[in-house]
Amino acid sequence: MKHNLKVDLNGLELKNPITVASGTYGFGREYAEYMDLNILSAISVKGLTLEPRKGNEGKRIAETPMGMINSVGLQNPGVYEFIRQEIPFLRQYDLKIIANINGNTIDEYCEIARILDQADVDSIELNISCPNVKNGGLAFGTNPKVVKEVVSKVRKATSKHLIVKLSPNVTDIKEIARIVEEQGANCISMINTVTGMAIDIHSRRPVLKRGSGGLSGPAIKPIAIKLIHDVYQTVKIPILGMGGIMSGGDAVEFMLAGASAIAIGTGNFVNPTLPKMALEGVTQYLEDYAYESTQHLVGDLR
Amino acid sequence: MKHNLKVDLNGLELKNPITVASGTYGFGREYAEYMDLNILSAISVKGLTLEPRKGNEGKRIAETPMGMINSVGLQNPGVYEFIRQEIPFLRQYDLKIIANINGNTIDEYCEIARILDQADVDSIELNISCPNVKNGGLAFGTNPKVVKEVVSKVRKATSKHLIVKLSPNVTDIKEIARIVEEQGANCISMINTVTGMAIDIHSRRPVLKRGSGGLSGPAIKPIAIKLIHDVYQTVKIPILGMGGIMSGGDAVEFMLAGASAIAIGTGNFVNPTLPKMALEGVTQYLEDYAYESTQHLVGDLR
Amino acid sequence: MKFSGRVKIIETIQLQDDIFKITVERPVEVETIIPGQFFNILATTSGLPLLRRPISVSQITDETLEFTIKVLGKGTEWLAHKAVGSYLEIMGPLGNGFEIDGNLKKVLLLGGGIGVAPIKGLLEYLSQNDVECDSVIGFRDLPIFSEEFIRNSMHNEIISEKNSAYKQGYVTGYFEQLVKESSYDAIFACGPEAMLRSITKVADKFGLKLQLLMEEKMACGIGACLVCTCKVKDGDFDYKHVRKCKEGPMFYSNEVIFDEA
Amino acid sequence: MKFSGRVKIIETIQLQDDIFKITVERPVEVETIIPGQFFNILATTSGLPLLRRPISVSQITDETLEFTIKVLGKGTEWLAHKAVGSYLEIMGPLGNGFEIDGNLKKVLLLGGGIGVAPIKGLLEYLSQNDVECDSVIGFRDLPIFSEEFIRNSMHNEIISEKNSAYKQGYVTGYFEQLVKESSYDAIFACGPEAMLRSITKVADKFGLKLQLLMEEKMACGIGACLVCTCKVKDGDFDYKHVRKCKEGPMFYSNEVIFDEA
Ligand SMILES: Cc1cc2nc3c(=O)[nH]c(=O)nc-3n(C[C@H](O)[C@H](O)[C@H](O)COP(=O)(O)OP(=O)(O)OC[C@H]3O[C@@H](n4cnc5c(N)ncnc54)[C@H](O)[C@@H]3O)c2cc1C
Ligand SMILES: Cc1cc2nc3c(=O)[nH]c(=O)nc-3n(C[C@H](O)[C@H](O)[C@H](O)COP(=O)(O)OP(=O)(O)OC[C@H]3O[C@@H](n4cnc5c(N)ncnc54)[C@H](O)[C@@H]3O)c2cc1C
Ligand SMILES: Cc1cc2nc3c(=O)[nH]c(=O)nc-3n(C[C@H](O)[C@H](O)[C@H](O)COP(=O)(O)O)c2cc1C
Ligand SMILES: Cc1cc2nc3c(=O)[nH]c(=O)nc-3n(C[C@H](O)[C@H](O)[C@H](O)COP(=O)(O)O)c2cc1C
Ligand code: FES
Ligand code: FES
Repeated sequence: MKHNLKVDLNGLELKNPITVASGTYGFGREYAEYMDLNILSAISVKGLTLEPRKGNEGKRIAETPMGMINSVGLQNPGVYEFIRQEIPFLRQYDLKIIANINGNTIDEYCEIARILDQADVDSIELNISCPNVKNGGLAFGTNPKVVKEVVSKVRKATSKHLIVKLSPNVTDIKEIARIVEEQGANCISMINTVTGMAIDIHSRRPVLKRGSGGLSGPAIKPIAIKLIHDVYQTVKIPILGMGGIMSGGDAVEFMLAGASAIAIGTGNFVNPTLPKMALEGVTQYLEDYAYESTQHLVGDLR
Repeated sequence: MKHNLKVDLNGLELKNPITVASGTYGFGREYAEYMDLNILSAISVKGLTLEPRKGNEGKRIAETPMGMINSVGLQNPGVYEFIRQEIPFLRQYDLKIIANINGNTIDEYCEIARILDQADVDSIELNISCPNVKNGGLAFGTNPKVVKEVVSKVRKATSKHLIVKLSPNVTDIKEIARIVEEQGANCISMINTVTGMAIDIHSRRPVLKRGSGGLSGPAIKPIAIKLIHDVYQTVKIPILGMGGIMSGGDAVEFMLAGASAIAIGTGNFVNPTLPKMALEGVTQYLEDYAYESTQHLVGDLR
Repeated sequence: MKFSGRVKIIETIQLQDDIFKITVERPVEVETIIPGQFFNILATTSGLPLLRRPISVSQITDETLEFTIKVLGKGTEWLAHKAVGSYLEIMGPLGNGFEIDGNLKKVLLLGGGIGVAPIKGLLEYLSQNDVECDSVIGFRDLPIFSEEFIRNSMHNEIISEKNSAYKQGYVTGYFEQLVKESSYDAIFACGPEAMLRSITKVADKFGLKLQLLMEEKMACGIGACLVCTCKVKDGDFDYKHVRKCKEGPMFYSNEVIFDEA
Repeated sequence: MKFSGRVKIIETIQLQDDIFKITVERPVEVETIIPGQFFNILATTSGLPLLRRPISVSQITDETLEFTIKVLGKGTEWLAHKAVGSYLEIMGPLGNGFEIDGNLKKVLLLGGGIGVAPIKGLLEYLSQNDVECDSVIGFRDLPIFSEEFIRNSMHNEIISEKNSAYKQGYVTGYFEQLVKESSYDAIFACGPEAMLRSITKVADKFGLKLQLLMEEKMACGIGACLVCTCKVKDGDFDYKHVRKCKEGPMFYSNEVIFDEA
């Protein structure tokens, strides 16, 4: 049986539900040496800022039980260099380009969006989990008022397909999701990393130079599933799900929870051909459980 | 060298920093067959309600990568039966009794507190992580206004040592902690479980009959460390730390993050003598790093 | 103090593709073990899977304990392949096993799938104590312990769903037939929940009270965490939750309220 | 496509309490490997620890790869005890190894602790190619690979902090002495960060440019995740972050900006 693997993320057509998560796949160059990138339906590239960024100094990673905490600090070549160098590279492959964008201010978000509006990207992913000084160090994405403002303004700045990436570090994610939908986002991606910290008891210092960072990997999978399930119940726009996916079975679990497509992040580090295996796993599941298409799987809980 | 292991949780004197977490140790009877309970400095008993509760029906547990999700639903014999049957049993041992209380309404919280005020318990731990219908299904502990009201009213209902247990499922835990301190709590315990969910892809149902539940175990340790570190920076009252502690080293990590004492929860299931091992581990650490007392360790980051 | 500690693996025998029989040294601290009791076993060196795995004893001797394990996931996989000579962390014996009245003369034992493991332990115990045993054991495909069951039973049926070398059908059917023909002082059963549910229906019809060994995902295994609930009757109109690990895993069939299928 | 797959363990030899030498079959797909390059190796069957462990090759032959591993935590513990005949999941070779100019005549090799492992690989490679090698290797207590170093070096020093059977002191002191006496076409070093920092100070004093093999906790190991940063000079006044796994692990000592101790 030939399954219909296609996914329509409300304007972004994917040939299959498997994508890779921002910050875990660079701009695809490195993994291209280990896997045929044509397998991916999309790549969300490393978080972009207006200007190039050096990222955080010192130790950027701590390993935790079935997870890792990172504080890369948005090291990236800047949006212009991305357009010049990376888009042409990625265009060699049959995949959609999702530009993950990050600003210090709302204006900066809008400016990047305007620049990318003129560039050859298929979608813009608004990462609102960056810490925001005005919001007391909490991320943009945790304050409903700020979310409303940033999404509505970015929406006006571009006519591209717009994904908004939600932070799990909030009391009520449904409220945030509703605002994101109302302000005209096409799709929600979730979850970004969970705030976490590790301390080295021998040096008596936080393992990360920055203190805390973002927890990813299988440890956060149950948190992601719960939040995706909640948001699926709340909004009509599709969800791109992620958070600890390590297998085709995990990908299916996310889709049953309500994700229309999924992204593999930390799992790539463990298994550089995981996207391929996950695609095979999902296809096998469709076969075993007699689903005609991936779309029938989404949110299909009994 | 003889170390001073004593901890003063702002009015609750503990002989050492090792306690066990509510809901993971029943009322001590079962683990008494595996470990000398006199090792524990305190036990926080299974969450109590005014009336006996049967708890949730159906499957109550899902195992996740280095974690577990539970939805026991506060099955307990009620506060009166606790006073009659369990306090006398626990008083055979040299440990402090912390009564973990849970209400459907603020009045119910107060009533349980008033009843326990007259009972032979050493401390009351206010669990404000239970779902609250008026608060749209979110827990009492996630809404600052509700937190203020419940803590201030319970504070008036009892002159016992009062611990307030914080939920990690909030945008800004510092705000909640500040309120708890202002309203006169003696101590903060944290973290309660993180909301999580697992789906069985073969039955296509949530593993838990209730859908979602509380994630505990090593998976949440980095989340606990981060939040404790934040709260330690914010309030002056001491912190009783918990969330995935599996060793003496983990206990030290929590104390360096800012916990004055710690509780072992899920770890008991894996190793029924973990409290003993953790105490030995902490003592060894004091020795190795030439600390005179546990108190010097608390928050002692470089 | 109850036993929680290391035991050495003496022997591991692969009975089928996915079924392994593991014999360990019996710790001296463990005094009595009753068939139907179980141990909660750490199934990892790395820390993953986090929780211990409850496993029934399938044979008890003075020097050894035997566990028979079907590989389902990571925990049982690890147990099955743990090297002979190495050690397992076990705690127990746990729970209430079968109730074995000293006056039993003739009993019936029912087992399905890996559920035959504790039933085999019971059978060996009873036949050593000169109780007359009939038994019915059912499998998806090939049986395990067929020799032990044949040797120790007065009357034995081996049933397979798929394998035509054995009688076809389900345990329930043969059970109904046997209780029509004979009367038993006690009837013991262990197997998948669907089997227990359907034999309970038959038992109810005949006014019989079976001893069922019931499974559930566990955490502490000793009664402290309340995640392993069995819903049982409380008087005529009410129900209550008891712990499968502590009040069980043996429950009388006339007490249990089964989940709807 | 670069290699990512299974390789069979041919032999594991315990060199010291906590140091193991593991020889695996060299996959045919792997063409050139340069001393100083590493493989990112899965160190678990259960899934924990989650991330792969980067390990340098300590010897390269046509048929085999050798890894020399010091047990520090769960990952290296697992690797050290993985059964001979079983398989490891490895990916690589990764990163930029040592730069080995065809015209090298005389070089100096410095190794500290487990850092001597890749240095040994380099030494064997160079001496096969008739480069004259001096070497200084330092240890807390007992040395490893002393025979290999003595055999393949023109001049060799083995230093120990604690063990009086060897010369006492630190690599840095002997290094300073040697560069005063001789001149080298290249100097290679691997060891704890403190050692690399202090030999770099000496090198700076003499205007020398060392090739340092630097460590860092890694995730992807191939340059995609940006967690393994090395701070290096960017022009005269600025710095930039490059990836230890991709632009490194070899860096020239005059480029690196060390973290304050
Ligand atoms: C009191 C008691 C006694 C037991 N005695 C034995 C015994 O003697 N021999 C034996 O082999 N097993 C026995 N079990 C069952 C055994 O504990 C489980 O099979 C084991 O925990 C599975 O662990 P795992 O890590 O291999 O699988 P997991 O990774 O936990 O699960 C793998 C898959 O199997 C499914 N699964 C898990 N547990 C069960 C189950 N109990 N029934 C059906 N499907 C399940 C899961 O949903 C999952 O899909 C007993 C259980 C109890 C409660
Ligand atoms: C490019 C490269 C090449 C390497 N080559 C080798 C090699 O050939 N042989 C070898 O034995 N190791 C080598 N290492 C180091 C090796 O990767 C680590 O020792 C290993 O990852 C530790 O994993 P673990 O799970 O055993 O310890 P973990 O559980 O991760 O750590 C255990 C303890 O050791 C500490 N620790 C972890 N890593 C290091 C480190 N790198 N230095 C000092 N302390 C550390 C941790 O802080 C922790 O306290 C190399 C590292 C890199 C980056
Ligand atoms: C090293 C690393 C860097 C990341 N960088 C970004 C980023 O730049 N922008 C972003 O939106 N998310 C970033 N993320 C978050 C991931 O895209 C993803 O949301 C998260 O890791 C959860 O998925 P996982 O558990 O499968 O990794 C990063 C994650 C990791 C591990
Ligand atoms: C099975 C189970 C039941 C619990 N019941 C309660 C409870 O009744 N009241 C409460 O405040 N916390 C309860 N908790 C939360 C724990 O006390 C603790 O805060 C949490 O599990 C984190 O610690 P751990 O990771 O060490 O288990 C329960 C946890 C578990 C695992
Ligand atoms: S498993 Fe904890 S009470 Fe049964
Ligand atoms: S480990 Fe990922 S970039 Fe180096």
